[in-house]
Amino acid sequence: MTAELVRVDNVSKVYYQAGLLRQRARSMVAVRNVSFSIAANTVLGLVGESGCGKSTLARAVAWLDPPTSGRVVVSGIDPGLRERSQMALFRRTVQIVFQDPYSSLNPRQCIGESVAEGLRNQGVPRDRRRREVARLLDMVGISPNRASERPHRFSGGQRQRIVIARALAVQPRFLILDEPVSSLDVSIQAQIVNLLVDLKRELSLTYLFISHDLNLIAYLSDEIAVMRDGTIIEQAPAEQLIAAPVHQYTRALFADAPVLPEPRSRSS
Amino acid sequence: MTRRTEIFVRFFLVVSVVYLGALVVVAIAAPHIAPADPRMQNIPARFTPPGTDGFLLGSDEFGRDVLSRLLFGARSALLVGGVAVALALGIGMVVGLTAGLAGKVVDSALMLIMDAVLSFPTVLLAITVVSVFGYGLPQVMTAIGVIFSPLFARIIRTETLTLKQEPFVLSARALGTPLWRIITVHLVPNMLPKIVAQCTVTVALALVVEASLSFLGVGAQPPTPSWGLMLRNARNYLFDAPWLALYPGLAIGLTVFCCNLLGDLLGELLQRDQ
Amino acid sequence: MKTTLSLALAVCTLVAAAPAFGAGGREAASAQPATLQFALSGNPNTLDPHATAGTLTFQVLRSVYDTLVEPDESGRIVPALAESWGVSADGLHWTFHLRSGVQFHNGDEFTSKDVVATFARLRDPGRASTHAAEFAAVTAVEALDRYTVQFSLERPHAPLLSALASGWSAILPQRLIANGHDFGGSPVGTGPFVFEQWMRDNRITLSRNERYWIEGQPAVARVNFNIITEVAVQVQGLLTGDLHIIDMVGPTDIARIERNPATRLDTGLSSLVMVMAINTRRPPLSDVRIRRALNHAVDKQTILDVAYAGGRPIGTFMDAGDPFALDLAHLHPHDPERARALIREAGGVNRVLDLVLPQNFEPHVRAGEMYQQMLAQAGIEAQIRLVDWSTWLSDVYGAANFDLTVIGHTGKLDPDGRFSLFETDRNYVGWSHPEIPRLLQAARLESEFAGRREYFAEIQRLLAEEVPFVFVGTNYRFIAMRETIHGFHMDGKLDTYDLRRVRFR
Amino acid sequence: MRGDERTSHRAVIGLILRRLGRLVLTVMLISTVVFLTVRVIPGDPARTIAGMDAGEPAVESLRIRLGLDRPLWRQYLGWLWDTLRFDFGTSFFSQEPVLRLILDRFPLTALLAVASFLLSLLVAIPIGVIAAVKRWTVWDGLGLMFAQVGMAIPSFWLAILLLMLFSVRLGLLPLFGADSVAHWILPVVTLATERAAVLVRFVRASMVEELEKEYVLAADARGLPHLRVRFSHALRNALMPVVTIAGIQFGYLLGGAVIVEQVFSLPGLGRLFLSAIVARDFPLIQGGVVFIAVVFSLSNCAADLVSAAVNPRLRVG
Repeated sequence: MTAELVRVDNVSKVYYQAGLLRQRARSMVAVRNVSFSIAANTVLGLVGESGCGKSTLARAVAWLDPPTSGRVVVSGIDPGLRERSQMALFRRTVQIVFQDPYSSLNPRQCIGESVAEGLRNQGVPRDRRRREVARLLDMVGISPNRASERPHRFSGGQRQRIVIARALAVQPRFLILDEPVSSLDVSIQAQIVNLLVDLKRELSLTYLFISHDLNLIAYLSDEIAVMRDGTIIEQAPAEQLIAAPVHQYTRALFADAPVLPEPRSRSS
Repeated sequence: MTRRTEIFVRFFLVVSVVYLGALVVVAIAAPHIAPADPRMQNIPARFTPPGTDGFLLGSDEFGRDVLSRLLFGARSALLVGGVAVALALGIGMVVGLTAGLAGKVVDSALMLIMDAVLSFPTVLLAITVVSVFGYGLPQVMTAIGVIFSPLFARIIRTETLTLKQEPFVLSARALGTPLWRIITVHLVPNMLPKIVAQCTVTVALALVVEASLSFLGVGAQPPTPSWGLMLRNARNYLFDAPWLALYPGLAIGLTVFCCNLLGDLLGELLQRDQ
Repeated sequence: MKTTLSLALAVCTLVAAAPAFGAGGREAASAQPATLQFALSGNPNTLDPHATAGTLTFQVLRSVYDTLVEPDESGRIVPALAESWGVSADGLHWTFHLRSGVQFHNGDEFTSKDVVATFARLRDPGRASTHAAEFAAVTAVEALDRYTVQFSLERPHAPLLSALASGWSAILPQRLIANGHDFGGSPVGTGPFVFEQWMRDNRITLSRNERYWIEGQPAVARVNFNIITEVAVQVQGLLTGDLHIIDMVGPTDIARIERNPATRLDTGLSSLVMVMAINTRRPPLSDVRIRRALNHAVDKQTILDVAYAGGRPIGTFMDAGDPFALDLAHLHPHDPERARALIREAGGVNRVLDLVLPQNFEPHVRAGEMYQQMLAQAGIEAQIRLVDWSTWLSDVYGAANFDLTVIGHTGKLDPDGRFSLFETDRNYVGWSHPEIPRLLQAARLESEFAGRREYFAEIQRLLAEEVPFVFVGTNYRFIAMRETIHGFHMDGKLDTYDLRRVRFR
Repeated sequence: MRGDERTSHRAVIGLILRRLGRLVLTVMLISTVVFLTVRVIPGDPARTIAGMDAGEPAVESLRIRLGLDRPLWRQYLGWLWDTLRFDFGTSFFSQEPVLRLILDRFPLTALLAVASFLLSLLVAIPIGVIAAVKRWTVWDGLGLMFAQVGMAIPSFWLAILLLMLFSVRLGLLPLFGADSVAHWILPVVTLATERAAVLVRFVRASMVEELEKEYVLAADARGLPHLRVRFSHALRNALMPVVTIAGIQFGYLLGGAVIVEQVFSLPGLGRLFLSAIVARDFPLIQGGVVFIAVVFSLSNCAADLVSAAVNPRLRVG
């Protein structure tokens, strides 16, 4: 196999519910000692029931909600070092796409601006930004003419395309996809998934694909990790895990598929 | 919502906007449209009833023209409302954003201070503040601004806490957008409807507090034409010159009425737009 | 909108109809009420005569306490708890012969030890009574026998008798002083009325002292001092008959009270000296020509009429009704032309003057607004600054942080009390004259009226020429009462009320 | 069941403890600020007591007696120590214990606040509910109009108008004094008008929100009697937030009382406090601040507890 791009080491995330005056701090461990690595140009599928800590892990890896302990290294960049240059580099390398396309775009910003945000942050001049936005929109199948429109004029699937374009603007190498299609209609889901597959190939991307949809995970992933109660209980190459799950829970999970009831909740 | 109520809402929206717009025009153009100098005393013409001797709304205890004082009073009112709310918004914005974005300890400390300000009756607090810095409109505006800042701070903090968890803000952070741009592009524009509605309501509150302070004699300084001060002086002549209490009272009431109405309707409309 | 309109209409009709009532009103239920309803213009700080300088306190305590001597209707000092007194030839020993058979409200008999204990309390440095300074010349107060007291002085001091007639010289019972009794909350004296209850900010109730030492006095069984701060409420209360005597009457209420057959207005000159004080330390106000210009710029009579509900103009620092007063008002008549000429001559006033007004005295604020306009007509620009009373006392009166300020100087039983302000220039206007200490000292040693009058006249002339104030006038004092009230008397100089002879008829 | 109860008891006690802790901090903060500010205000209590005629030596000895000659930090520590022992000192002016002065006036102001709060609820709940149920109709319009007009009338103006109409013109109610129920009517009405106006909007908004919830829609769909659903279920839930703001409302009433007490010559806390500020009666100002802040916080806390008791969902949090 090819070289390792992403390395997640013993990552834990603990939430404290401490007030100024509360005597005992109550803590809640959302993610416990999670480790995995992802090889370049592969997809790691992360599967688990809602509330098992998938999204928390996604945010921790993206360093949006930094982990309480543990390390994340992507392409040799460690954001935990708190170095300015490292952080900027990390932000260019790692991007994240969320589940809900409706709240993933600022309703008061036209989509062109949204897509250009990463470029603007890098100080790309205006005219090059515009060309770049057009290219990105075109790439995800949105007419560049509509760059000046506000998000409410687009459907859910179109918005998710725009969100993906926005993430790709900074030319990342690693994309965290947190249930990117689960709030879309089935027909649209397929389009977006195909888009993701195409993009991965064209841009040689690496994905952490989070979902509760086992079929989707099975279809996309090179390797699958199963998460439960904040820990990864089983991780193996896709075919192997589907064919011969070791863990009891995994077996149950795949036995019940595809009827995994999962409400559309953003928090986990 | 039926068509009739839609018309109803639009009608009142227009009414309040027209009134407040007219008020702004009057405030700016007061020197040109007022029939007399609002400070000019004319002792022999004291207590002229409305409509006589060229005093359209009568004259006060020094023979000053009530209409002119009322028109110039719009200046004080708008100045107080505008400055107080701008100040409250400014402080509330800084405190609210800081509390919402910084960690728990800072948040708790700031909100403790804001609660401390809120846990004291407005008028009493305003009087205390004004006693420290001296009587007068600038001091009153400052006091009101400071006292009402927790109202904004709380709204902005709550909005910040919600918005900063929104995916579009999270992905902006993932894109490396600097904090100031997150605040100006992603946070503030999206809390604007609530802030605007709160602004108009707070203008109304500020007017009432200013009038109350002036009524208690710690607000506007004579001979400043201020509606609250006019009411204070009028209470001594209720039986001989009732018009002195009537017009400024109506002016305050109408303005407060329209500000509140505007705030409510804006809130309603903006909510529906979302 | 409709609601607002109809509300506005209701307000209009209500307010417009307002002048119509009042004339009829409600008549007090019975023809001979047992309780005198008196309106007091504010809540006293305390009822301890040694703990305050507030007039309100003494307005109430006048009916609860007696003093050794008291002013009569003409202002002359006459016997009260002291039946007679004498002064030694050197003027250093005053002997008072006390009335016997007088009882305090708690039953104690009034004797010389009460007088000794009272003045020991008043002069106690630890108590820091605000009026202790008036007894600075006193070296000892001793009981010669049960009914004789002697005051010893270090130098002759003619104003002593006036001080003894003032409210703060009220005689308290020795036994309760020794007990540490709370006189501030429940006063006990020998006066015509017994203190019953003080509901703060609401009312003070007194009842008749059945054993009062003047036969047949007081006439009414009870007195309620109702604390009412709003002029309009006092006036309406009088017109409806809920109040019998009120001491606040606004300029526009005079006609209404006089018109009403059921009410009567008792008008007299107050003992106030209404002034606009000038800070003579600050240029250009240090120039006497500018100060004279200010005096010419002001129309005194109009100010008195509009701001103070009427009064008599004065030309020097003495109230118009005082027996020692000199009429010098003609020295500075209202003449804006002359004011402008004087200002030109002095080189002009090239800055905005700071006109400070005490916010809680509405007449002064009204007057201030008028001064501002009158000064503007003479070419002087003044900016009004309102301060509360505490700030006025410490910042303006104490620290002289002002250019001009409006105030009324309260009455003094003796002119010495007025003029001692100018003994040095460490007063708020920053003015004195080398002659004044000499004249004051001479007047203190002199006990004859005519002689003292000469000295005081000299001082008044100095003040009138140097004009450290704009002397405005002495306002009229209005007490309005129901037509049925008789025998009411006011001690003009002390601003207190004598209710002993008040009767309903 | 028993365990549940125990945890909920513990949660309530925890809530109380947290609120008390917050209260102490708030009060400390406010009173420290006030302690410093009143001493910064130009205005010397000794001068104010002594009056115009007193000489500087007399004022100075008064200053010593009042303890104002001591350095600021010693005054502060002394005051802090006294306050912690619930000793608020004595008033500079009346020389009576501050606590007694305050407790003398408090019943009147509290009664005024409670009575007007109850009256405002009595008026606001029906109007708010009708406006919500008949949303976007004439009834709703009238209800909102009441709210707008009520909030727009300055309370002192209303007070004067009421006084002129009922006490002067009609002679139905007394002009001054505070001894009988009749004295209370106008002040209570004045205060209640403004609060009711605010509450109407609140009740309406809360009720509208409740009526749009699924259970009401479901009940409607099941054909349950219209009114019963609205009043028994929706109303009870809609009033929950009203209880939570009751504490704040009470605090506002304390503040509003200042003006009403002034106009109606009522011997309440507001007037006491106002005169203390004007006279620079430091111990009384400080005591008053602490007292008002405590009452305000306690009433808020009580409101929280009541809503926690009514609404079990809040207990756990």
